[in-house]
Amino acid sequence: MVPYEYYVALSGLLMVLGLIGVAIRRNIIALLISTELMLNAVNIAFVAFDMKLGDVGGQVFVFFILTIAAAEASVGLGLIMAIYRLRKDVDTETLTELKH
Amino acid sequence: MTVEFVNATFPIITVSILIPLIAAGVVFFTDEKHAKPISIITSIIVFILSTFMLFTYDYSTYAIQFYEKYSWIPFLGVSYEVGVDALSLTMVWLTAISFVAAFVWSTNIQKRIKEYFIAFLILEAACIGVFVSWDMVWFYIFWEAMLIPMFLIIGVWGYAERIYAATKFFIYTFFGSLFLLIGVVGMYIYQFVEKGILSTSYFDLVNLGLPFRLEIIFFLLLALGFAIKVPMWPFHTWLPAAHVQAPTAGSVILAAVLLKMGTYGFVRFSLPWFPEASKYFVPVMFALGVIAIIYTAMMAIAQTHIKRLIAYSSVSHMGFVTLGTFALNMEGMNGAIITMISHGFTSAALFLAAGFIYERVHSYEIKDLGGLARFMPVFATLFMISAMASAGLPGLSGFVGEFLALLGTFKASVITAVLAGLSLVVGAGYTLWLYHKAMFKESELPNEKIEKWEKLKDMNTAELLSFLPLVIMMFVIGIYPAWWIRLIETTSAAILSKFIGG
Amino acid sequence: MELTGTAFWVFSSLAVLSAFGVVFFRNIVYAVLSLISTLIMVSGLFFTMGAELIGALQILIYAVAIVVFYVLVISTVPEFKGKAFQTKYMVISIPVGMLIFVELAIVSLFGAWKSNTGVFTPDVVKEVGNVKAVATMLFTKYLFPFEVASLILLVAMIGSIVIGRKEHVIDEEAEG
Amino acid sequence: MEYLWIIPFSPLIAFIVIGLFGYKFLREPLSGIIAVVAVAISAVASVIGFIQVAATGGYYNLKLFTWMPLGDYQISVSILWDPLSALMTCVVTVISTFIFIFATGYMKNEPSYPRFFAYLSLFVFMMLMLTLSDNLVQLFFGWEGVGLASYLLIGFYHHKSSAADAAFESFITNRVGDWLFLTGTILAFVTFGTLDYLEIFNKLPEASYWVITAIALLLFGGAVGKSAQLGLHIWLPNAMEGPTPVSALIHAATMVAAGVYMVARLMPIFAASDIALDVVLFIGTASAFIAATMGLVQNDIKRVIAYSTMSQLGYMFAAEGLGLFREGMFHLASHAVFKALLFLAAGSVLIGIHHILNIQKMGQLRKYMPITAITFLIGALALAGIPPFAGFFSKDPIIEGAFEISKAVWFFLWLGAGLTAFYIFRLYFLVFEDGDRLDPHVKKHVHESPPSMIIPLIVLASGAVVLGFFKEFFGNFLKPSLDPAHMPFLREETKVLVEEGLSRAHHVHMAEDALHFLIHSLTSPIGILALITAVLGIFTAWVIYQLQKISAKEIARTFKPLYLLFYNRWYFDFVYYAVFVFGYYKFSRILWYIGDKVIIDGVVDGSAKTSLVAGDGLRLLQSGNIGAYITQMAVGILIFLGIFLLFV
Amino acid sequence: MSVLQELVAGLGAPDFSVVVPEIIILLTAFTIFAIELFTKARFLISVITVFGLLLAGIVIPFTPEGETFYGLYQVDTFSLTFKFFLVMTSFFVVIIMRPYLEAKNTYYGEYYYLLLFSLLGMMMMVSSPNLITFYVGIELASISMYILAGMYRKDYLSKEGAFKYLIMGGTGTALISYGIALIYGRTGSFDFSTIATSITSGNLDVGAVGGLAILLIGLALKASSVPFHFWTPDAYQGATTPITAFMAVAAKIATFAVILKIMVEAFPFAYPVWTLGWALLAAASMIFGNFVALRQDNVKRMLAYSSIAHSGYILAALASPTDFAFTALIFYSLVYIFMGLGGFIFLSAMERQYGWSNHINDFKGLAKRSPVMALFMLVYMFSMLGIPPTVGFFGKLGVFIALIGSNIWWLAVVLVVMSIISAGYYLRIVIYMYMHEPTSKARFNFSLGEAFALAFMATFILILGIYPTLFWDISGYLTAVLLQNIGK
Repeated sequence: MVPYEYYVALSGLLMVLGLIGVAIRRNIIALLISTELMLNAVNIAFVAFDMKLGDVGGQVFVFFILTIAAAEASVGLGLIMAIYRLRKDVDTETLTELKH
Repeated sequence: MTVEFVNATFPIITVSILIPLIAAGVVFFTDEKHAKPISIITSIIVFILSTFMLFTYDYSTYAIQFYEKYSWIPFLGVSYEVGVDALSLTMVWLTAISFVAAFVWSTNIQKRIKEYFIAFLILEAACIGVFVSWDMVWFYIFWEAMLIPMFLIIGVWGYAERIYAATKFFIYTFFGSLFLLIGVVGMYIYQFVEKGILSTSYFDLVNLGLPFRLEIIFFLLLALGFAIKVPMWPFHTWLPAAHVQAPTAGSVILAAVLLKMGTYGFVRFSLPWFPEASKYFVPVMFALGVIAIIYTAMMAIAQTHIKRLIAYSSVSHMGFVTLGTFALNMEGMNGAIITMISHGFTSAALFLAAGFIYERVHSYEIKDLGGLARFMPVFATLFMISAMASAGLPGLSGFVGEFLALLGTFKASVITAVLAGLSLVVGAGYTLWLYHKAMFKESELPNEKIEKWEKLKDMNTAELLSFLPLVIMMFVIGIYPAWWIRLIETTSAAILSKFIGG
Repeated sequence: MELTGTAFWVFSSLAVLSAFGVVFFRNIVYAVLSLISTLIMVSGLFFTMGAELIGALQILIYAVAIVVFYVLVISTVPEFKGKAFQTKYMVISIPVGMLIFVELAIVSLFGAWKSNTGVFTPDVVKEVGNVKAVATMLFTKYLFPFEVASLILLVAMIGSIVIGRKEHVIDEEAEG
Repeated sequence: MEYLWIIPFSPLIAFIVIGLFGYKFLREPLSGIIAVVAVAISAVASVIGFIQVAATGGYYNLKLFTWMPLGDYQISVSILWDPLSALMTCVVTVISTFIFIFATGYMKNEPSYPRFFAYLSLFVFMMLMLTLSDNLVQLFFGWEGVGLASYLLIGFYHHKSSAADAAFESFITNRVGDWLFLTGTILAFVTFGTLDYLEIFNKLPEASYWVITAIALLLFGGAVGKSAQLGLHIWLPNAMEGPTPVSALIHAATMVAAGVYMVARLMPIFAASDIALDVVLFIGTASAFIAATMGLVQNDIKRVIAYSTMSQLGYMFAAEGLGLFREGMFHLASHAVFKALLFLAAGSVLIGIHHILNIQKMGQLRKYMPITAITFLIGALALAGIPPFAGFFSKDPIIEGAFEISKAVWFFLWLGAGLTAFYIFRLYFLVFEDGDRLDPHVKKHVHESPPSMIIPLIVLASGAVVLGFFKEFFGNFLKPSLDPAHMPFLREETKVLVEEGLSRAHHVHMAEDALHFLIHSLTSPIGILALITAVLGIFTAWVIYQLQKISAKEIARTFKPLYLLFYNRWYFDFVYYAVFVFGYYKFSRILWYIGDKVIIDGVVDGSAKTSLVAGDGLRLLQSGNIGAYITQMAVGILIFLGIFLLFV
Repeated sequence: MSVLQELVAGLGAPDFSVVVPEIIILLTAFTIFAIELFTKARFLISVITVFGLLLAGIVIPFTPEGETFYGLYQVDTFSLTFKFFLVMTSFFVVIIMRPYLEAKNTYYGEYYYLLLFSLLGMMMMVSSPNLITFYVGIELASISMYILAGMYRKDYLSKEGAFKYLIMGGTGTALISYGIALIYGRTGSFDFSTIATSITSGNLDVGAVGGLAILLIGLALKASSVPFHFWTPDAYQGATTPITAFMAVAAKIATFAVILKIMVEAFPFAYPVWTLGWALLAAASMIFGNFVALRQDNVKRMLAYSSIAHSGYILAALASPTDFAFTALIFYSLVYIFMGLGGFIFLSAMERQYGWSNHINDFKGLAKRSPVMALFMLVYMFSMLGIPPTVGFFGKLGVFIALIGSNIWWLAVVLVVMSIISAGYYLRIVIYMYMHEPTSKARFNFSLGEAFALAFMATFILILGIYPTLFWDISGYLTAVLLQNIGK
């Protein structure tokens, strides 16, 4: 059996990848995808800890994270649609009217 | 330091603070044309109240009189605690009389009358509050609250660069007072940790018995706050800017009352709270005081703007107060207090004079002036008296304080006193130079100016009335200072009790 | 035992690989596909750990429902032109991210994690089954947050409608 | 003797009344009359007091009220009436009375007539506060007060730049002295714990020699300023910008005499320190000589007399430095009379020729104003020290006394006396005799002055003639105040100390009686030499300016460097102006710019600007780009997580 | 089977009496949702919302204390008090919203019920004894707010701000949940009390510290603390102003409350870790917020930066783990409601006026055009600056005393210096209002609700400034409650 710590470390890696994704992508849809990646990473950690503890709280929490990920995705996609309609573009570079 | 309290049978101090506030409210809700009479009457009532206190004050022993105390924020150990000793009382009285002069003078204000008087009324309440509060939180509240109306007064009714001046005034003094706050809070915490007392009362903090290291730290923190307010060299640059831009009545209050708060702070807090640190810093304070006197006298004579000149002269005079305070003997302390009062009258009168000149001639630049003495003899006389009082002519108020302060300083440090005495020369230099350039030398004026100025009106009743109380007080103090000395003597002794015993 | 071990390495390396794909594929469609891949691999990981319910939900909700959403949007928005990455931030964020990963790895590997404090020991789980255990808890003890979660979904739904719907005013303006 | 309070307060009341109502109600004649009456009352009262004190020889100390408590000691406003102050008060009030009367004529039709008399009254009040004081603070009050009054009076024609400048200069210069004086006062208080003269005198033996010396020198510093002695003398000639009665008042009886009076008043302090006496002697002698040289070449009628004042004050100080305090005071009194006479006569001249000051443009005025000319001549003779005029009896004892104490001092004083005779008669000849250089337009209007001006002249001239014969009376009269052996208020220890200090004057033996003195000086070589010198001076002036045998211009050309030195007043004014006026002002300007504007305000405003720049810099972080946001956040996470993990 | 039965057996029916205020809010929201389907009667919607909020506000003081939902929901004085203030905040936002929305011609009913949902989320946050409830609460609130922020019709900036808010907020959510995961792995529980007993000062390991750190970063992000603040100015500026007011006040207050609650109740023994963390974050927030606010010309954005700075001031109290500091934090949070609402409601009321763009130049001569409004704004500005006799002074004073009391001088000095810097921009508004000549003479008109809200805030700032004991006592009591809950 692989130690659960490895799962947690994996979740950390995915988390960081998601963070990097948000930082470097220019397509705002990709940004949203990257946040999904981050939330998923958390799921791994939760399940790993849950299993290690012999509890079900972690799995329940994963359920909420799934819900929230879905909710954020839907709101985010709605915003992306709106932004696209207004600016005909989904580039982060154009998404910089609010600054300084 | 043990203190006795004489409770007030009638909350006269609270009433004195509240009356201007209520009047401000009334002015806010009434018609513009009532603003002036209401304000003047209010200031006169406050003046009467403070005069009543002045004459019923028992100066035979040291006790806080007209004392009131109510619990206010028990959580922090804060109470509403007011009362007066002679120092507070003279300052309150000075405030009251200055405001009478300022209000009477302000009858010629035309711009935003209501706001103007509201600002001044609130300012009056805050100024009185500073001098009567014995609770540090209330003291600080009044200390800071005063910034707001003054900021507006300078900024709204001032001259061309008023915004710069107002902002500088506000931020600079705010800067200082926050350090003051750090110091006070530090002491408060120390008191709580060491003694378990949760109190912001002056009388608790005064008996703290700080270790020397902490005394030094707290002294410096408080001193920074006070020094900026005084202002002591090199924290003085806000003052000329503020004075130059402030409206006349604002300058009057700024010079007569606000500057006193800094020196009041030194006398009231620094000395009794930090006796060891005060002794330790005497050389520094003496040096700063002498620099203030000589250096700013030189600054003053370098000015071309009347009000800036007078502003620098204020800094110079405050140097005497610093010296007197840190001489740590009775003469010096009495001298410091008398100088504070006297400077209140002289500088107020000088600023009124500057304002008067501006009213008539529409210029503050010395080079635009000259020969006014012939066109306005009454004004010239009063101006001369004020200038002479400021220059420390015996028989007028300025000399009494300077003499005592010098005497006290001399006892502490001969060389300091000798250098400070130079102010007799340089002080007279800039004061008379101003008078000389503004009032004399008509022959250097172009003819068209003379023709125009022939028609200048001398003082009108309001101007005369605002001038007169100040000038009268210069004589009263100058000719019979014994009364004032007796009034403040017990207080000075109490303040210095940690230095001279008893 | 060996099987789960092998499965972990397989799933995890694939998950990481496809996560890299999500981040670094220039084409957004490939990125979404990589996301699906990642999600499936993660659900595989869940299965290896024995969390069957979550594993299934992961595939159902995520891999199907959400990704469909994305695909819909991507198909609405025309192909993204221009650079895919902000190179100047890459220079900073990738090393920084890796350092964060080092920190997280330290945390993961050296944390004094607790084990077997819950009542659901492997024996119990074997007895009742993961699905039943999770579901029972979800609908009893954690009913309240569950209801709130539904509320969140409702809100999100309303939100996406309100924000995402076509606005007549704008269309009129665009036409006019 | 309670009535004495009326002496100072009568002029004060006049000042207040005229000041408040002068312009509105009193106007021209009435203001002057009130002032004259007030000062006359003072004069009468002081003469009565003088007679009383002359009869008893005692002293009388009247405390009016406590001005200020100073610990155990109380500074009071008070009157000390002893022979010295009585003499001085009498001189002040009597001379002032005549000057006031003269002024009512002189100031006729002047628009600021009430103001003038108000100031004059104030001046006299301040001077009386000074003379009557029994402590240093009240003395200082009067001291500064006369400074103020002189400032106002010198600047009376303040619309004239030169007058205003002169007033300013006079006040500031005086203030330099006052600074020293005040320091001395404070040192005295710190040393003795009191400021009353009598108590100080009695505590003198307890203080160390050097402290006493310091006190004496500091106080003398004040006298140097007030009495325009060398170093702080520059204001005096310029003070001639005031109306002539003012010049008379300042120079004859009031302000400048205050220094001499003060030194005499505090004689025990000075006598207790021979260094102090030496300094007084040195400054006095130097002033006497240098002022005389300056007076030689001036062309302004009033300035010549002004330099003579400075010179004569030098003689008085020299006398005091020599220990001849009574002689010094007597010279003060006689000088007051003839100097007032000279000034008033000059004023009469000015009225006659419409304020032309340059003596090179006058001449032969004796024809038009004979009384003025004669009285002026009497004054000049008195000044030159020709017997039997008052100057002779008061000045010659000083010169002769100096001979017996210090030959060097004697030499300069003697030389100065010769120069004095020369320049005053140069003045006389140029103004009243000599050729006719008057402007024809002016000449038409020249006339003798009205009686209100002539009568004081005559009275003062008679005074100048007869006063010298009272030499013995004054000498004896002053003994209770200035002769330690006779001073009733001194302790024995102090007496010993003072006697010792005055011992330098012990081998001066001069006849007290005026006639004996006259005979003595006409027989002794020193006396004859002095007299001959004076006569020689007059003769030279006569030769040069009346007979015009020798051209003045020729002499000037021959001794050009010396002439320029004298004419430019030994360059004091130039140096002072360069250093203390121009230098100080420019230095202040520069300091203001560098110190206040650049450095201090630079720091203050600079910190504000730095904040703004920091704000500008930091806001760039908020670039609007999500990638940037997340990158920065990641850095934040890295750092925070790192810090936290280090914590473990 | 037996294990599950045992677990479920004792649960019974939850006690709904303690959640009456929440139920009222929920029902109000649903009612509006339903009404909006049938009618566009905007007045009715506002009235019902106001009525619902009033009812909830009235009910809160009478709500019994207790736990419900099987230990997942905790109602005590602490949470009730914060609920009351949150409801009050929402009330004021709602009464000024109608004229604004009408003037801007944007959506209508959605604003009301989303706001209520958000409020519900916040109420759950402050009631959570447990990381799960906290998590769903904060997400309900956040997601509602993403939508509220992006809902300004026709306005691109609103969308942009909302999207940034969403991405950053989503990252924050991920961080928070990651932190929760680590804490969960470390302690085996989500309950504050269990966590508190599991993590003691003696056994701080990388797991506990790492979990706490990541949770703390996530919370800092929600509380817009530097360097995790980046969404704040953009979202605030983009959103419709009443919503900005809601985000800047209600969300902030709820976040501060929950931060305090988590720190004190869940990590009481790990305080050396989090005091340092909050101290650093607070210092960074104060410095960044104040400096950048100095250079803002858009007043709304300036206030956004000012709110970052205020996060710094408030969080600074957490640098000192004493009951006094907690009291100070609660006090400052509560009084910040008045200043923050005042400032943003003022902007909201002004934005309706013709030609108003929130640029600082629009403030020129305001004191002449509308003296009373200018006076109110003056009070808010000076209160934010912390000048007595406004209550802002006591807010800062409390934090300040707490810092010095714990010998954290460096942070106290930073606070002081930054307060001075902040004078620069607060005064600027006053200067523009009072010391410049107006560019137009046009009069303003204000609705009753706006006038009432502004007057209420200004009055309360002054009343509290003169008699702060009112709130000090409440704060002190709340702290006591909070401390009692430790390990319960």
